[in-house]
Amino acid sequence: MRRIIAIALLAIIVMGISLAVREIPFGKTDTKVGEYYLNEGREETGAANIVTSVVVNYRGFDTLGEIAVLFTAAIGLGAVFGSRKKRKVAEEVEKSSLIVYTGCRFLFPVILLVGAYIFIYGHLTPGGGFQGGAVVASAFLLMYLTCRGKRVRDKSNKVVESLGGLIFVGMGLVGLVIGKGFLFNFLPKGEFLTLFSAGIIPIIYIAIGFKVGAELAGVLDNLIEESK
Amino acid sequence: MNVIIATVLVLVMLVAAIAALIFKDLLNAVIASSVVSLIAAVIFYLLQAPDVAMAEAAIGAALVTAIFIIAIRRTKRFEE
Amino acid sequence: MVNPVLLIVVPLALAFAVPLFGLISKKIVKFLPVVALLFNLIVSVMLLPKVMEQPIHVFIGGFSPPFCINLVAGPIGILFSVLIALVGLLVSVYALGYIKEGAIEKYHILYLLLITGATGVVLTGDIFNLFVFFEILCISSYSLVAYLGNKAGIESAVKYLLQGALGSSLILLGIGLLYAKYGTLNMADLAGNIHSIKSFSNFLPLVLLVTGLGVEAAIFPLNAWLPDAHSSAPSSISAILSGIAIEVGLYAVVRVVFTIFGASSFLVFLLFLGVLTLLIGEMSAFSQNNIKRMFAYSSIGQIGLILFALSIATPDGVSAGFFQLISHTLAKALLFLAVGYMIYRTGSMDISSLEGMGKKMPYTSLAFTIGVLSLVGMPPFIGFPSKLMIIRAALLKQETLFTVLVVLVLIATVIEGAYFFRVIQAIYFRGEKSEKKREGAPLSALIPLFIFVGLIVVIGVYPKLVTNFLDSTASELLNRLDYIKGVIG
Amino acid sequence: MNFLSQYIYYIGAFGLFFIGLYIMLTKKNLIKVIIGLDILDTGVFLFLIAIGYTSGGTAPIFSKSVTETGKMVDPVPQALVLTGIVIGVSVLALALALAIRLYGHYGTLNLRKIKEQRW
Repeated sequence: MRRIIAIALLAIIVMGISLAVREIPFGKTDTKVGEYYLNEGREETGAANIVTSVVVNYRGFDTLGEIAVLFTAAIGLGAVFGSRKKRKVAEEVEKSSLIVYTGCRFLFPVILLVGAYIFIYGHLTPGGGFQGGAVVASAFLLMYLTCRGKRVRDKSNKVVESLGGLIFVGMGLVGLVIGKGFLFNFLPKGEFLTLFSAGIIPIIYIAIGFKVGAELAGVLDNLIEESK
Repeated sequence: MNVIIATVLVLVMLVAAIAALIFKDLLNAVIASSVVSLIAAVIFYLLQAPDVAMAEAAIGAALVTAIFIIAIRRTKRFEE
Repeated sequence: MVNPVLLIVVPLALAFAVPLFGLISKKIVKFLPVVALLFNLIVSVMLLPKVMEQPIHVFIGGFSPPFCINLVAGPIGILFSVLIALVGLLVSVYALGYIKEGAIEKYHILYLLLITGATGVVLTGDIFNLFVFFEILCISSYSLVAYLGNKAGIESAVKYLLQGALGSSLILLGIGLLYAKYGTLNMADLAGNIHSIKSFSNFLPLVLLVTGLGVEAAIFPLNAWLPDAHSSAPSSISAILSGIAIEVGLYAVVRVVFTIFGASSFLVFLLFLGVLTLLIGEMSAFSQNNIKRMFAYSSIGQIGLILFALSIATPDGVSAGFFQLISHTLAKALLFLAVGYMIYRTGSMDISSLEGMGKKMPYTSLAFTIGVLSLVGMPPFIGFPSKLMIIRAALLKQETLFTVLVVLVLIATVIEGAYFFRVIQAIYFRGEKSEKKREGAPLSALIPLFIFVGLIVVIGVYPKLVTNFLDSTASELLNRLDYIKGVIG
Repeated sequence: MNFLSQYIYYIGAFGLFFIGLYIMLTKKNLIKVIIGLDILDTGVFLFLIAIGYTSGGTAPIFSKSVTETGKMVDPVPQALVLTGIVIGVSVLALALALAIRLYGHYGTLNLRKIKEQRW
């Protein structure tokens, strides 16, 4: 019964969407806003990666909201688990084999470095705070899976998380204080295509990278702790 | 040429999605859905969106799968 | 002059900073929401007279719209922001004593984020930005519903999350379709390009957006989650969810329908949906024995009433709708807060367990009674002038359809009166002689309760205090062209 | 062939969307429903990226070899999808955490069996 209703509903939506999509030809975009960003973005923000300049500068307020969403989810996840009484986890942690352990010890800093590279060069090459942060978190995932018993320290995680968010907000507020509006790109744009360019974009993306990395690592930590 | 690659990718992706629908073993379903994400990442790359492709590969395919597997390990593996 | 962007940024920054404060001292943390909301209240009250004459436009990043995200601090936005800050402040004072168990630090962070999300939704002038803040609001609500971690809380949170997440995906799809057609995300710019909803590629995004946002606004077929979620959250959160969250959802629906699409032909549909939501909500509330579920269903009914009033789409109707929204927010927040300590006292949410409360908790019961009377629409409380305005606005239309609908609204009010008087009867006129000693709610709970009572009575006696502001909100909502001109220039 | 080159990405996107929606509407197991949500989200993202594509366009990134604007694809949908992906993973993580807690309370993930509360 439920299936029939679902299929009927889907059929109606299929009809509707296919009618609407017919008016959107594929591969012929010339949108006002997109064109403007492509033509002016290089001059106005100084970032080579226009997606980054859109994410961090033109639509930076969205990104602030977005890290707030991730923060909300991370805290919410903690609240969902935290309201239960902490069981004492005293079970013997089974050791990984030596090869796995050594490999993990070797790979962990390398992956961290890759993640850091991705978010530091976010304004020049593909990638940025979110991608880099996810890579950093995956390094911690590796550590949780192989070097069992090692945890990211709760306190330092919290500090990184908070500071990342506060640097973003602070950068925005500086723009407000000098009178050009919240999130105004107040630093010099620098020389195009070099690391030190694009004003506040790399700083914000690095802050985002740290924050996202810390948050996703915290989420994984919470889930793994719970699943013991 | 591009069209053929895209068609093949889309078909495989849809098959993986249907597999995720059918599998009773949740672990298999999760793997199928991570295949969907991975192919989506490749398609993003074909559509000239390398930033999104990276995000989808790192977050959608890797981390989400890990979270799913952790959750399944904690609950039941098979659908009733 | 203060920049309205601070209304969003200050609570957000404090939320980010809570873990740092938590390292210094656990006791400071619970006062941070109070500080943030006090700031918001002062700023938005200061801005209120200014924006009544001239909306303030904020361009973030120093670019000009539609190339940047803009905030529109118009009459509606600031009115909502005052309401959010006021209710939020009183609830956060209440929570100082009420929230004792669970991860307290996380509760306060989520609470601040909820306020951030709600304020962001009402101030932003960009459709995707609205989506992002909407998600902050929704995700913090999901987590707060599950905060107590008991069976009911987790189960309701799961239902809420599944429906909300599906709704969010529909919103995103709708935004995508709009962007594909018009190449912009700015609400004023979109509104300037959309002239009718006859074309299917305009109609579909409208349906998707209204459906997605309607989940949070609890419009009739989409409100299955609400009674569970509102009844199993902690009472302070129920107050915020019933008083702020669904109203903000409704704001988003109305903003999309009126401003972006200017869809006057869609309004008849919303009119019927509103009355249907009202009737279903009130009838389900009638059959409840659980007090919080009863209130939750009554919230559904009230949302239907507000939607009905707004969909009349005359200046009178829209003002009446916003007035009803304010009156519902104050009364429902009061009721949930009052009932929170009654439940705390008896340990049960059954109406029969409230018997004799009039003697055991006299002050709380008094506040509770005033809230109920206001909600039903008794003079001299705020609910009376607001309901009167709605009925007048509907009758002024002088169409048979509206007369029939008004009759239905009156029937719903009678049902509402019937079940609420059952509760009052239980509180005052039933129950054994109280052998237990009197033990009221603590002061941190009574102060917010009586501030609510004061507001309800004062505005009820002098409705002009609020109605003066409502005319400009109505003109903001109904005059699309002014809105568009204000942003794009 | 022409039809395919026009619509193949849309077919993929909405195919995922419908499969995801179907899973969400018909499946009983909570984790399966969450998988459906994941697939549905991916479909929406794919659609967004597809509408930003320009035939023969390049990625919107300047480098030493690409210094002209020329034909680049629209950067805005990409920015939106980045935001969307992060929001999606947030909701997903929270949903799975709730699923774990739900299982702890009821010992089952079958949504039809979990009916403590009346609808």
